[in-house]
Parts: sequence; C-alpha cells; structure tokens
Amino acid sequence: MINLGTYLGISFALFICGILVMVARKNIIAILLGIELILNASALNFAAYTKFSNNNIDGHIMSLFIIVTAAAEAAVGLGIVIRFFQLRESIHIDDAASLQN
Amino acid sequence: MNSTVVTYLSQSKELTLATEWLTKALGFNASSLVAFIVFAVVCLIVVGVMSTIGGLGTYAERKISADLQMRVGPNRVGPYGILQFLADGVKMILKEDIIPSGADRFTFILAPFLCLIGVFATLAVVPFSSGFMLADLNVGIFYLLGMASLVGVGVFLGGYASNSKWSMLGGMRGASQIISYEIPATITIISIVLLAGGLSMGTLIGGQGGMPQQWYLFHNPFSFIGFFIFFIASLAETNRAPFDLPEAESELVSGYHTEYSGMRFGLFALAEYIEVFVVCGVATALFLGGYKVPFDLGTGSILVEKLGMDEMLAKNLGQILEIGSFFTKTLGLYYVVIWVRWTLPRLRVDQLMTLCWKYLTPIAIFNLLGCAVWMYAFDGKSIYSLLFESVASVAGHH
Amino acid sequence: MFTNTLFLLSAALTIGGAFAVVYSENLMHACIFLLASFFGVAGLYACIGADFLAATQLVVYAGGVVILMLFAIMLTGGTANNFNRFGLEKIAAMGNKKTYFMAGITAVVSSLVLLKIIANVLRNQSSAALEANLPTVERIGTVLATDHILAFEISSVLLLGALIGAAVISRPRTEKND
Amino acid sequence: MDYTFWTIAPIVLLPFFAFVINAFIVKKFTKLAVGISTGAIFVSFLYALRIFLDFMNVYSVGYHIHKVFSWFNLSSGTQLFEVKMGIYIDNMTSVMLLMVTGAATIIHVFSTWYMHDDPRFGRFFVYMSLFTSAMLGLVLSDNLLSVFIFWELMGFCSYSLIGFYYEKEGAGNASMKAFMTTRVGDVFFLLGILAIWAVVGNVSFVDIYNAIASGKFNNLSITVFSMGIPVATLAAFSIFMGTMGKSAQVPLQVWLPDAMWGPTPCSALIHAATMVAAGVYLSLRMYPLMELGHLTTFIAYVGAITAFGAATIALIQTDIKAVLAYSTISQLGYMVIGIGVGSYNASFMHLITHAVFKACLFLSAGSVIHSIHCQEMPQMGGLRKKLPYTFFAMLLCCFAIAGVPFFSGFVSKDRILGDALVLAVGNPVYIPVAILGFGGALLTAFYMFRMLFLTFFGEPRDHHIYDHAHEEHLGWNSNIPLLILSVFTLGLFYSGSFTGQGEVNLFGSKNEWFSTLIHKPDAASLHHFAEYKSEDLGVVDTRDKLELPKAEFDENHGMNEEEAHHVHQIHHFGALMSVFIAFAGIFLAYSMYIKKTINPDWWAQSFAGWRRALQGKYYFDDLYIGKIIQKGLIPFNNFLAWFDMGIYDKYGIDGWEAVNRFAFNVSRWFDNTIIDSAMVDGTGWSVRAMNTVLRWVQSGKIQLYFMVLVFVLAGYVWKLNF
Repeated sequence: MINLGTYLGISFALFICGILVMVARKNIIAILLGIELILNASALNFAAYTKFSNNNIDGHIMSLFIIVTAAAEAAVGLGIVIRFFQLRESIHIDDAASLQN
Repeated sequence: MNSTVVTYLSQSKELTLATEWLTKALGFNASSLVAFIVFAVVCLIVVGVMSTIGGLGTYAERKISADLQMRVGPNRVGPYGILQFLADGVKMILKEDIIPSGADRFTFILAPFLCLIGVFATLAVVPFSSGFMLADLNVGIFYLLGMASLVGVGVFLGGYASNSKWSMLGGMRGASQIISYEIPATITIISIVLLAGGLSMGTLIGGQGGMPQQWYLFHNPFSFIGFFIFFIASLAETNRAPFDLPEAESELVSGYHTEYSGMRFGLFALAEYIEVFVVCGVATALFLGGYKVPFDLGTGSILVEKLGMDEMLAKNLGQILEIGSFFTKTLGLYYVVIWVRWTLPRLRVDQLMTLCWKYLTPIAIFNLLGCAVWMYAFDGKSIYSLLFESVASVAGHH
Repeated sequence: MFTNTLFLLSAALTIGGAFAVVYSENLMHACIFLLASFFGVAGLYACIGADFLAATQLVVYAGGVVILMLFAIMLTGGTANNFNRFGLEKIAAMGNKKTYFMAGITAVVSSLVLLKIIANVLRNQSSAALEANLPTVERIGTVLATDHILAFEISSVLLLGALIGAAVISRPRTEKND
Repeated sequence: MDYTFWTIAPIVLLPFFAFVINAFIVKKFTKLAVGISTGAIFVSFLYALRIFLDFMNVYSVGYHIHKVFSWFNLSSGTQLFEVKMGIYIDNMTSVMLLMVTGAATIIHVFSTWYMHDDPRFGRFFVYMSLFTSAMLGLVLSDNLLSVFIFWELMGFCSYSLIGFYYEKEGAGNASMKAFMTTRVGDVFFLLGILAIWAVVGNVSFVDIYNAIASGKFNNLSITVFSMGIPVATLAAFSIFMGTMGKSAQVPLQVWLPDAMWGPTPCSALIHAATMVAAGVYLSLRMYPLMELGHLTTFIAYVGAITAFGAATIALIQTDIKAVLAYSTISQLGYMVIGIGVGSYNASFMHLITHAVFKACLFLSAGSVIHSIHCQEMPQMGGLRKKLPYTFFAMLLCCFAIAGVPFFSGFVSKDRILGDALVLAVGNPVYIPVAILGFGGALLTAFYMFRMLFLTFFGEPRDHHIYDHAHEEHLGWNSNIPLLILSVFTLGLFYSGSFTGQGEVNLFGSKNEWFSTLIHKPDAASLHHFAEYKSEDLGVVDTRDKLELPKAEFDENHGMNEEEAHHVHQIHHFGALMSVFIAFAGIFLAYSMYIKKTINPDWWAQSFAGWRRALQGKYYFDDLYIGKIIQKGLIPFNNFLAWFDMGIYDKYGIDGWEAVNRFAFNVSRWFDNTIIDSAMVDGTGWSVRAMNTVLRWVQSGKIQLYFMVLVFVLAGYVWKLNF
C-alpha cells in the first residue's frame, strides 16, 4: 500500500486542491492557503522520492528548505496582506489589481 | 513502532506465555497484536493517571493557595477535602452545555478538543522512567514542541469562536504569548540538545546522572541560566501566572473560556493542568536528571550483585525507583509553579512582550552560543568534572 | 499493520482536509482544515521514516504558519466593502460559481499535465519490499552542516530577511514630526 | 615547505581583502585603512620572500608549482571546453613576486608620508591595494585568460590613479588617454588569446608550452589577402601588441608621459616598477611563441626605436617627472630589445633592476616635489644641501640607470647590449639595433645627470622656492624607504661579476644566482613540461623537488668553447664600450650644466628643427589626435551623423510623417463625412470591445495570470511529450 504511486497520488490531490483554492478564492489569505497546500504537495513529493527512489537524505533536505521557504513566504505574505488592508480596507484580490500606486 | 514500554514489558515471562497461548488459539503470530493491546492499555493507564493528576492539580492549587494565604481551603469532601476535584468534575458534567447563539459552532466545539489533543499527544514522549515511556521517538523533544503548539491554536480558536470581545482579546493574547515564548524555550532546548547530542528523550536524559552534579542544570553556567529561561518561558506558554493575561480576571472576565461552561470548560482546565505537569516533566528531563536515580539503582544491577536479588524483580524495583524520582522532581516543580502563581502579580501586555523579546530571547541565544563554545572548549565536560579532574590531577590521581 | 493504519488515516486526513479547504465557505474553517491537512502530511512523512521532517512540519505549520494565518484573518476582518472603486459589485470573497468554474478548468488542465508526467510511475509500480526506516536526524544534521551548508546559510539569511521584511512591511506608517 | 593553494593564495588575497575592507571603512577610519593596506602588502611580502628563498635555495632546477581548479566546464561529449584557473610559480615568478611585493611595500610606506596631507589620502590606498592584488594575481596566473583579467583590472587602477586629482582637467584627460591607448593593445591581446585557444584548446602556459614543443603550431596558417600568415606569428604579434600597449612601446607610448598626472608614489609603483613591466613579463612568458613566430627581429626593432626615441625626447624635458617618464619608456625599450635579441635572462634582470632604481628615482622625485611644491627643473637647483638623503639616493640611482660599473643598471643593460652586439656581428640586420641601443645608453647617461645637476647642483635659480623648501630629516616613512631602495641599486645584489655574465668575476660564480635561476625556455626545457601534471587545489606536492641538484652556473652558456670565447670577446668589448659611453654621457652633462664649458642654448639653436620635433614628442599626439581622430574618426562620425540626419531622418522619419499627414487628411474626411454622421455608435462599440479584450489581458488580476501560466505550461509540457 505504501508505495510511490500512492504518495504521488496524494501529492497530486493536494496540488490540485491548492490550485483550485488559488484560482477560485478571491480572498488573499485564502489564496495563501492554496499556496501552502501546493508547497506541501511538492515537499511530500521530495520526501516520497527519497524513500522510494534511492533513500538518499537529500530529498529530506529539499523538503526542509521548502518548509523554511514556506514559513518565510507566509510571514512576508501576511505582512503584505495586513499592510494592504491598512491601505485599502480590503483583502479582496481584485482590489489589488491596479498596476501603479 | 518504537515503543519503549512494550519492549520493556515483553521481557516478562507472563507476556511471552500469553503471546504463545494467543498464537495457538488464533492460529497466527499474535506478537504484534499483543504488542498493540499492551500499548493501548498502557496508553489508557497513562491518560487516566494524567487526568487524575490534572484533577488533583486543581485541588493542590486551591490547597496550596489557601496555605499561602493563611486560609484552610477545601475541607468538606473527603478527608482534607481531597475528593473536591471529583465533586467539581461531577458538577461540570451535570452543568448545562451552553453554546452561545452568535458562536461559530464548529470551531467552538473543536477548540477545547484541540487543546486536549495537543496535551495528550505530548504525553507519548514524556519519560516517566527508562522503561515506562510510551514511545522514545528519536525526534522526541521536537515532536513535543510541535504537538504542544496545538494548544495555542485551541486557545486562539476558543477565543475567536465565542464571538465575545473578552474571549477574542484573551484568545489573541494567548496565542501571541504562546508563539512568542516558544522561541526562548526552543532555543534553550536546543542548547540542551547540544549538550546531549540527540533529540530523543532517552538521549537527553542518558547524558545525565542521578546525582545533582551530573544534571545538566549544573553542567555549565549557561545551562544553569537556561533552566530559568526555560522555566519562565514554560510558565508563559502554559498561561500560568504571572503570565495569565489571556484569562486575566480583572480585565477580560475569564479570557478565552469566558463563554465556555460545563465539561467544555473542564476540558480547557484539564488541558492546562496536564500541560503544566508535562512542562514540569520536560524541565525535569532536560535539566534535573529526569528519572535517573543514583548508584545504578535504575537498572537494578547493584541489587543483583550485592543482594543476589532476582534480575527481573530488581529491574522492576529500579523502574519504580525511577518513576518515583521523576515524579518527585516534577511535582516539586509543580509546587513551585503554584507557589509563583500566588506570589507574583500579573504583568502588563507590553511588559510581557518586552520580557520575551528583549530579555529572554537574547539571553537564550547567548546561552546557545555559550553552550556551543563550552562544548567546543571543554570537550563536553561538565563544570563539576572539570573541577574534580583538576583537583584530582593536582593530587596526582587520574 | 500499524504503519498501514497510520498511513490510511494520514492520507484520509490529508486529502479530506485539502478538499475541505476547497469547499469550506468560511475562511476560519478553511484554515482549521488546512491544519488538519498539515497534520495528515506529517503523518505521511512519519510513514516513510522521515521523522525529522514530520516533527518540523508540526512545529513550523501547526505552531507557526497556521497561527499566523489565523492572526492575519483576525486583523483583516473589518469592513467588507462589496463594491470596487468603479462602483461595480465585487465577486464574493470566497468565490462563486464562475470562479469555481475557472478554477475547475485550470485544475483539469494542470491535472492532465501532471498525470501525463506521473503516468509512468503509476503504471510501473515496483512491489519490492521497502527498506527499513532509519533515523534521519543525525544524517540530516551531518548533511546540513557539510554538503548543504551554503543552502543552509542562505536559508538563514532568507529567514532573517523575511523577519525584517515582515516587520517593516506591516508596521503602521507614522507621520514624521518635523 | 610544501605549498598548497592556500599557502600561496594569501599573497593575492591579502591586498584584495584590504581593498574590500578599506572600500567600506575608508571614509571614517582613514588611518586604520592605510594601516590595513600597508600591513596586508607587508605580509604578502613575507609570503613572497619565503617562496623566493625556497626557490633559490631549496628546490631543484626546473621545479615549478602549478595548482589549478576548474572555473567552469562546458564540455559535452568529445568537445572539450573547460576553463581552468590556477597559479603557476616557477623561478621567474618567484623573483617577480619578491620584486612586486617588496617595491609595493616600500612605496606604500612612502605613500603614508607623501599622501597624508591629501584630502583623498585613504582612497589612494584603496586603489593601491586593488592594484597590488591585481598585479600579484597576474604574476601568479597560470593562464592567459586570468592574466588578461588581472591585466584589465590593473588598467582600471591605473586609470583611476592617473585621474586621482580629477579636479584638474589634464588629469582626467590623461587618464582617459591612458585607458584608450592601452585599449588598442588589449584588443590585440585578446585576439591573440583567441588565436591560441583555437590552436591549443586551452590558454594555460603549460599547455601552450606543450603545444609548442609538440609542434601543434607547425604548418598552421591563415590566408589574408592571399598571403599565408602562420598562426604562431599572428598570435605572437597580437600578444606583443598587448605588451606594446602596456609597456608603452612605439607607437603606443603616448599615454605614459601623460600618466605622470597621477600622484608620484603611484607613478613609482604602477608606471615605473610593476604595471608597465607586466607587459614585458607577458612577452617573456610567451617567449617560445615569439621565437616560433619569427617575431624577434621585429621586437628588437620596436625596442630599439623606443629606447632611442624616448631617450631623445627626455633630453629637453624640463619637468622632473616627465624626464623620468621618458626614461621609463626608454628602459622598457631596452627590455624589449632584450627579448628581441634573445637575451631572455638579461631582459628579465633589467626588468627587476629597473623596477628598483626607477621606483627609487620616482620616490626621490616625489620627495623633491613634496619639499618645494614644484616640478619644473629650471626653478630648482642647489637642493643638495636641503635634501641630502634624497640627493644620495638619487645619485646612486642615476649611477645605476646610467650604467656606471658596479651598479645594477650596468650589469643588466650591458648584458642586453652585449647580446645585441653579438647578434649584430653575426647578422647585419641587427646592426641598427645595436647602434640605437648604445646611442640610447649615451643619451640616458646624459639626461639623467642633466636632471641630477639641474636639481641638486649649482645655485638656486628660484630663491623664493629654495627658501621655502622644507629641510629634510630622517623619517621612517619619508626617506628611509628611498635609502633602502637605493642600496639595492648596487650590482652585487644581482651578479657577482663585473659584466654580469661571469666574465671578470669579482665575488665568485656562486653569486650569479640570477643567471642560474632564470633560464630561457628553449626546446629542451619545453619538452620537460609534458612530464608535469597540474594539481588540484590544496593537494600537497608529492613530486620530489629536491631530487635534481641545483643548477650550476655555466660560464659558457651552453655553447662550445670556441663559440663561447668568441662571444665573451664581444661581451668584453661591449662592456668597455658601455663604460665609456656612460662616462661620456656623464661628462657631457657635467660640462654643460656644472662647468658650463658647453652652452646648451647653442645646441638648442643649432638644432632648432630637431628641438621642435622633440618638443612635439615626434608628433605622435598630433598624429593620433590631429590625423587619426580628427581626419579619420571624426569625419566618419560626421558621415554617420549625416546619414542619420540626412537619410534616415529626412526620408525615414519625415517621410513617415508625410504618410501620417496624408492618412490624417483621409481620416479627417472619413470622420467628417461618414463616421461623424452615421457610425458614431459603431465606433464607440468597437472601442469598448477592444478595451474589454485589452483590459482582460492586463487586468492586474493575479489569478488570471496564473491561469494563463498554467495553460502555457500545459501546452509546453504536452509539446515536450515526456
């Protein structure tokens, strides 16, 4: 039961859910949730390939860096969201559509 | 399945016999089934004992506070009022379970369970003794940190879901306090991990000994400071006084569990008391030698050698001594926690954050560096062994 | 058997959580389901012996990212203006049928691509017995401090940058008094 | 001592780190920055000294250190394209390292005194550190590519330091001139590197030597105007053009006199001791290629013309630094003659000796200038009493450069001239070279002592300046460096014999370390390179470097007895002639400027035409600016401008305007008659439709962008079909 295929399948499902959330939602924080899902899917893929391909530790390292990057991204992203909210009183993504100012 | 308690118990003859009998009766190798059953039973025992300790915690708190304030405290139910917590429990179960109409039902129901799950999950790695530990994960302390952070989510969601301004303020205070104080606590833990060279509870305790000079508390000046940082940060993480801002009665009625009643409130309270126990246990394991007892009594080998005792019996006796050692130290710290609560006044929010970010975190980072330098400079020797060795070398012994 | 059970539970939690994130109408609930999904992923890591990764997943996501998200949701509640600056009605914040339709198309296209990529893997499942799971903590530590030291240092710089950046960005702008 | 990469690299890295650090701290901590620069170069000097001592005393002959690492590797399959970088140290490099670090240390120390009143005191040291590290990097380079990189870096530093006083218009122009002129040579140098790469597939010195030894260059030629030009000649010529640019050989010598706008210590380091010598160093490194390309005669002629021509210009200069600048060009010409006549060893020796005495001369000149704040010799005179130490140092250096026996200049220059004479006796083609060489030596002695006499002897010609001149006192960073340098102008540091070739031995042949250490890379020693393999960084050398004995000094230079006797005879004649010429030049100067038995004005009036030519510096500047730039480049520019304005602008832009105007008229008619009356709504609709599409494309809606991204990615992956 535990093999590469199922792991890829789970990661695939996570990724698709992430894309659905990213495109369907109009709330910036919800879109960030989708991005987190996608990042998790990729990290899971790395770990799975590590286990089922060559059992090298490098995949784990990559996953770790993905988690680190995700944390940094969440911090900065949410900072931007809060700043945006202070300026526009909205976190609707379509309010962030002006390409200037 | 890396379960220490199952490994330990499978040494006993009775369990081996039971396994053989079951294998015969069922017609397949029942060893994993037996292991699972044993594990489940032990888990239930741990949860039960811990719940009782949590309940007794409320009693102890009231009794000790009464003592500190020259009062009598609960004295009606049972001898010295010791059954008070049972009465409280019955009261909570029987109380009406109110969910406010404006509340977010799903989250409101979920929040206390999140707290409780987080606390109970941490029990898996709490080292009661060398044999009586549910699982000696090789990322033990790290796992504990991760699971304990669920409590923060629970507190936050509890505050949010109640749809009350007191609750919301309390929840946000609680969550921000918990994630802030996690940082000095984690950095201090890392400095101890540096001393021990591993993340599992077994490794962390294995580097220490039964005697106080072998504890990490007295290993070097930095770990000595680290203990106090860890203890303060743990107090804040468990929302205990003087850091009980999330439930500050004078400002926020009762903080994040203002709107909770009945058993839901009981779950929050239980989670808090068990978490205090767990945190004290971790402090014990990291700094105070954990379950270690002096003179190799833990393994029982000295009993077998000197008294000719049966090996398994000696081992079991050693386990009981170890559990006693662990509980003594942990409950001692538990007493200090209660003592602090009824002695110190509450901090302001800005003081709370100042303490964390301007004092504890820099000191913790300094400690980490100090520990690293100590390990490099003195080859991992403790200050006691350094002194002892220098004295011994002066005296001409080696 | 134990591992398989853990795997099934984790997979169910992961996928269920993810789907719930997609379908929940309440952002707070979506966040909670995301937490569930993260826990599932941690379990999945544990199933293939990535113990350190699992613990990291717990610490970083449960303790950090989700609480941050919750904070951000709380701090950005406020006024919900339903009209944009042109006076047109905005699309509902959690999406409507149209956006879900677009998302569905995107998801179908990307899933076609992904399936094409992983088709070979799914077709050729090796049924070889798995190697025993070894503890990874020490190996990860060694590799991080030797082979991947540069990436490690860069990620520390990244985190510092993110820390300062987040603080600077979200700080309320004060008027200068001169 | 076993050297690894990391025990050698600090030589370059220390000044470089000093540069990096100082670039940040120089504004606030000027003194600290100066200290860091000077300290870094001093430590480098200690490193270089150790390497030099090892090479001189310990290692066997022909031993060299060669450490490489792969810079980048684009090889695929059989096509090799790997660029390696590394360090290469042989005997010559070790001597060069010692010279560069030593001179740089002394000049740094001197600069702490000379520059300390300057508002940009610290910045000067920043440039100097960068320059020193670049020069050391060039010396340590094992391949032409990194030589080129450091070469350009030095060019930049030279540019910055010439334009150091950028408030003065002349300084700015001079720096641009230096940059542009050397650029001509550099382009050729790069072409040469490319030619070598095309043949060898690599530009490492060792590989080039191997390729020459194994005959890869043989029978390779390219056809230009139906003439077959051997690639070896082409490559050698191109690289020599680089030398001509950097070492200021005719006709690219015009930048060096103008480079004297820079601070004097920078002139001493860059434009006398090291950077200009780097060109000669490069040609010496590439000597086998020059020989293979039959370029030596050409090189000899270039050197001879430069040596003599620059010396004649120096005769009439009145600016003390200008005299030294032309003298530098002239002496570089001698080194190039040395390459041309195959006097490899002597040429390199002249490089070293010249670096020492010319650095000292420049520092002395700097000391004079610092003392009286004036550079014009007619306003000096009688400074001997005011500046006794400077006078002493300058006197020794003038003896050295004039070729007085027992001084270093005599030893090295005489050997070059002697070898030129040997060739001239055998081959009449070289006769002009020898004549120009000896003539230049006469002029050298004359103009150097003219400078000395005008500056230090006689009565003060400008009493105001003389009275305000600072008295000189001994100071660790003011005149001690001059005295140290001047001591090293004595010949016995370089050669034990009178002529430097073993004849008339004074101190025993053991003192002939220079001739023993430096060997012309002939066919035998080139084959010797095939045995060596380069090593990775950090590998400790396992070759047995002590197995072979140290080379003995060979009095016959590998020739048989009869030949050697013949050659020695010519050398003796050349040496006597040199001595005679040196004293003749000095006497001439003495009688003109001290005794005044010969009136220089008479000479000036009698040869007024020549004098005008000399004052015009042989009109090279006029040629470049007046003819090439004004008649060639500016008309070409004007042509381009005319094309732009007259053709493109007139017919292209204005024509387009006419078309537009026509379209505008048509549309106005259309608008007035049809649209305005009938189709306004339709236009409005179409505009709105277009607008809708465009708005959709650039909406700022990130999710839309993401969808498009996914679709494009999908198409791409589908197309790739993996």
